[in-house]
Amino acid sequence: MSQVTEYSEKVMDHFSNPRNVGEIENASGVGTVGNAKCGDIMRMYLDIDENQIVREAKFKTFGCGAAVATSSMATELVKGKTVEEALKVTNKAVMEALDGLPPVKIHCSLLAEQAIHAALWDYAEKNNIVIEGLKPPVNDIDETEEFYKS
Amino acid sequence: MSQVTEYSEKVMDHFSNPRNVGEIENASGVGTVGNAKCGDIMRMYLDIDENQIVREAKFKTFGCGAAVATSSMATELVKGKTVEEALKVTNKAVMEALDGLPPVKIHCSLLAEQAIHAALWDYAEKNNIVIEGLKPPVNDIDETEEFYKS
Amino acid sequence: MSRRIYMDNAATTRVTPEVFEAMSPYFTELYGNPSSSYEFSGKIAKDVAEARKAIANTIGADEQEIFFTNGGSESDNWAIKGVADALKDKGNHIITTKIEHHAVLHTCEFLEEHGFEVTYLPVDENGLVNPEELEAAIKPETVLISVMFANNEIGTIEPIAKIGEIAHKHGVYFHTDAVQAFGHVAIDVNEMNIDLLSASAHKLNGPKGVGLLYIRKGVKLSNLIHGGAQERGRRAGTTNAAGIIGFGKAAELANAKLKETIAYETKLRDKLIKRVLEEIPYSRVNGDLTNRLSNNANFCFRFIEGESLLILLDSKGICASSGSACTSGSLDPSHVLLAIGLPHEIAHGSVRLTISDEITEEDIDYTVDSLKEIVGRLRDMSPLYEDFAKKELVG
Amino acid sequence: MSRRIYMDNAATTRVTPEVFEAMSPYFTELYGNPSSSYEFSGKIAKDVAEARKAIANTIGADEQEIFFTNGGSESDNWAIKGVADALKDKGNHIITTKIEHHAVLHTCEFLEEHGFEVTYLPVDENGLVNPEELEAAIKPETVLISVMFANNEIGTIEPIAKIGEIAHKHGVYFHTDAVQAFGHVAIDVNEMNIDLLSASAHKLNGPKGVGLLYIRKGVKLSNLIHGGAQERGRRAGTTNAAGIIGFGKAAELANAKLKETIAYETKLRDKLIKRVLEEIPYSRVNGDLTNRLSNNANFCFRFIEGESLLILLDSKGICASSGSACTSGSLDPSHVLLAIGLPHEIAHGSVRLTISDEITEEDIDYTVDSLKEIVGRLRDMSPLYEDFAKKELVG
Ligand SMILES: Cc1ncc(COP(=O)(O)O)c(C=O)c1O
Ligand SMILES: Cc1ncc(COP(=O)(O)O)c(C=O)c1O
Repeated sequence: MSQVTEYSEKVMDHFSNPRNVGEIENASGVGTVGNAKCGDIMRMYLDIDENQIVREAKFKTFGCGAAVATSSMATELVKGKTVEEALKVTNKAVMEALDGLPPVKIHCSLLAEQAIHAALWDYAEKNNIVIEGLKPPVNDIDETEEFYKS
Repeated sequence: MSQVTEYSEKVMDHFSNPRNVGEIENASGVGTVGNAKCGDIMRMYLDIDENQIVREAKFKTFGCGAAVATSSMATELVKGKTVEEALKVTNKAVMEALDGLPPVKIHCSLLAEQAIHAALWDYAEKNNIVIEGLKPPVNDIDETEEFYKS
Repeated sequence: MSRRIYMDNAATTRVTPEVFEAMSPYFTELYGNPSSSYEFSGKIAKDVAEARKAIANTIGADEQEIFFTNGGSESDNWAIKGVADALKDKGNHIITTKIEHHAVLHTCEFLEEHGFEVTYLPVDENGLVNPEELEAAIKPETVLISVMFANNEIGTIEPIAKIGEIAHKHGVYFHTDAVQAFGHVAIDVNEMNIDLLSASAHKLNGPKGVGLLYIRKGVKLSNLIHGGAQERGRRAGTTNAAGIIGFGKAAELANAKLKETIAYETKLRDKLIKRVLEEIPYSRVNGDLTNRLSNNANFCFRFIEGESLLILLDSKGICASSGSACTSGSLDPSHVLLAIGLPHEIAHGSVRLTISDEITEEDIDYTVDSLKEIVGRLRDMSPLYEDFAKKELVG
Repeated sequence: MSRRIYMDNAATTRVTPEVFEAMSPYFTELYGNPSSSYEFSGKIAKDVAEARKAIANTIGADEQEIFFTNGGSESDNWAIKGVADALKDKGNHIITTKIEHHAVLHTCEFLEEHGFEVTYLPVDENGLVNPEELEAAIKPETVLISVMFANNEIGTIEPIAKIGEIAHKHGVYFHTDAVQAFGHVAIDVNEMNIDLLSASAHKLNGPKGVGLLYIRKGVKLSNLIHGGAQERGRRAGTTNAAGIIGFGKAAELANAKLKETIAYETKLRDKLIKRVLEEIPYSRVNGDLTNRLSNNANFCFRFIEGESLLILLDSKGICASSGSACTSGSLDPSHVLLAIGLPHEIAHGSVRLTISDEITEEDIDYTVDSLKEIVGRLRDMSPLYEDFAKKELVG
């Protein structure tokens, strides 16, 4: 079955015109999740103000169409939310906002959820606060160089 | 593979317009060979004159296209021949005269040879002569009636 | 040849212009591989999915239960070998019938060489399997019952729903070779308790080289063609989109006009049978007259042999067959005719006429008239008829 | 989409209008079964025989050694399972390689579950099998060596003649999956000591759903599809005349212009490879640069992932693939790229561009320009590239 056909229009839109691509300098929190070996890495930057409201969210993603689209949607969903609300942006919420994902791509939405959590964890660490229910992220990013000689 | 395609034009001609179909009343010799169970029966009638020359040959055949064609050709080949010459009309001669037969149909030419022999045997028996090299025919014709109620 | 009357629709059928039109864009334009990820292939994948759904609908199946193959033979091989392999720890016994197509029989014989035991059920004089005998043949080791939906030579339709019921009562998988029935008879895989069903597009005005195996959800069977992940990982090979689209169109069309076709063909078939039996002496019709495919007439003409009959019919533009086309080149008479009790010598004189809704009443009349003439001519040439006539005269 | 540049010819090809024209009468007009005995079918049987002969000629085979199948997957399954079954009393060991198509690999795995032992030879960094290693792997129990003629992902052409020589020296049957090579590379089954060869029509502008297995005279193998007596009793199923005629035409055309096509494609392919390596940093080409299909270019672009690259190429009208199309839907990177030693994370960034003689130099330029833009855009989005760039700045 063709993967493109199985992507919803929303997914295609968020992949082709991803919102919030980029970095935030001196971000309140940055989280990177995933593993190049598995084909997906997401990095999320959050700018959180003194009222614990997410003012700005940006991302960079190495991965398939769904990985890019879920990253894009996740940044959209957390923007303007409080930290506690952002924590509740689950993979299900991301998937629903994208009108669903093909079964083989569901892990991408989980990655998006984890990226939010990882960025929030970084924010909490930096500011020495505890966010109820937030666990430390696992990081095993890994890449190899030797194969590019050009 | 289509059998029709594999039949030479000569075979098709001798099947569609068989020569010498019919019976000879009070024939000098009549021979019937083959077996309905195997799908072929040939009967050959010979009219042999006092100089042992085959003046007339007729046949009746139950069988496939090749069976009819070889019967037809066999009657043509023996006509005008002496008994001794007729005995030498082999299945190979019949096949060659027909420009060959498909491999699965070679047994039909053997049957034609046997039909000539059987008719000659009958002639020899009736006239109390011995034809050098001629063996008695095997006859196992058999047919069933019960299946036709119409 | 000026006129052609094609009466060999059980061997294969004409791709109708409608079907050809539906499939032809998939050769030169929509040629992509539907498994690919670009949009161009997405359209093809969608069209294949629609064809699958349309086909599933015609037999009450779910589209996820339809697996495309290369044709009826592959489907039969897959169903039987697939179950045999998948359930080899459960048992090694298979039940089938003596009148199956060679695609079933030779597959069973292959399995017999590999440690399986196969029961070949007899049939009655009309070609019908006895469900009670079938039930009695089931053993604890039985893993599969394979009974054809309708016979390709004599047109007899088997008591499929009854057989399915028995199979399921005993927890045995039920496969039916529906190659002749699919698109020609109403089929409901659920009502009939069918677990596996084989069909072939070219028997219903679809293209050759595409068929299907219906596999009921949950039924275990091993793959036959291993490789790529096509057909949800169960049948490898680049998707034949053109073939599948053609099959889908053919199935849809056949299904839409099913009742109408059956009524029309039955009328012609019955006329054909009636005229032959009335006007040609020493003829008989083979197969069940009630439980019968609407397109099938199968006759024996005493004292004459089938092939010569066929060639002369051909010279009149009538395409017919004697036994199954696959066995032409073989000199043995049809195993089906022998199984219904015909002796060899009579089985040799059989001819099968399988009509379609493109056949007219005029064609039927022309065919009967031709048959009469040809049978007469061949009998005049037949030593068997000569002997019979002489006996009659004497007696 | 205004423009379409189809660069996925290793997945499947367009049926050219010439081929379509040759095959199309066999759907609605010459639809008969070539096994039937009427004249109408005789013409079809003759045409099929001619196609068989034309195809046999292209590889130096006898027409009686060509057996039509449904495609490459079936041919691979048949060759391997057929020999395994036929020679099971001689031995149970098969030698193949790690970079075969899944139609070979999954068939071998199936046999491993049934008591066979399979050696999967490694390949070097260019995808080449080492003939000495192959020879060393032969045991008294070895019944078959199966090595692909050319790889479908990276285009590497294996040393087939050398392998055939070794196989025959040791009295072992040699099968080659030539699905990518047939019609694209000069093949001589006698010079190369090939006993069994698989090919598929849709890889050389023929239709999908038809392929062949070349079986050298005298080679023993069991049937895979049992049933009717088609293909001289070795492969059952109503003859797909349209498909075979299309295959015949395609093979004839491909063979007639083989040298010309190879020269043309090689020029374009080399330009494509040269421009990419020169103009897109951190890119590499996979596969052997000398022993290589003229239509194949396979790249890895560091820091980016294959699927997103494909979708963006698609949005520019360029059809390409990443790894084998059959495995899309699978998240594992290509087993071929792993076998030539690429780590997972790099294998994920691969793209395969397979051209044809319908591709122009302008298409190549447009493709490279598009790749440059897309790779740049995806790298700007890539956290891996961000890290790398920062390191570079610091370092
Ligand atoms: C090398 C190779 N072998 C086998 C196959 C399978 O061929 P098909 O899809 O025609 O069954 C393919 C293509 O898909 C291939 O590239
Ligand atoms: C009852 C039956 N089963 C199986 C087959 C085989 O189908 P195919 O020739 O499409 O493989 C046929 C027709 O040839 C048939 O009539």
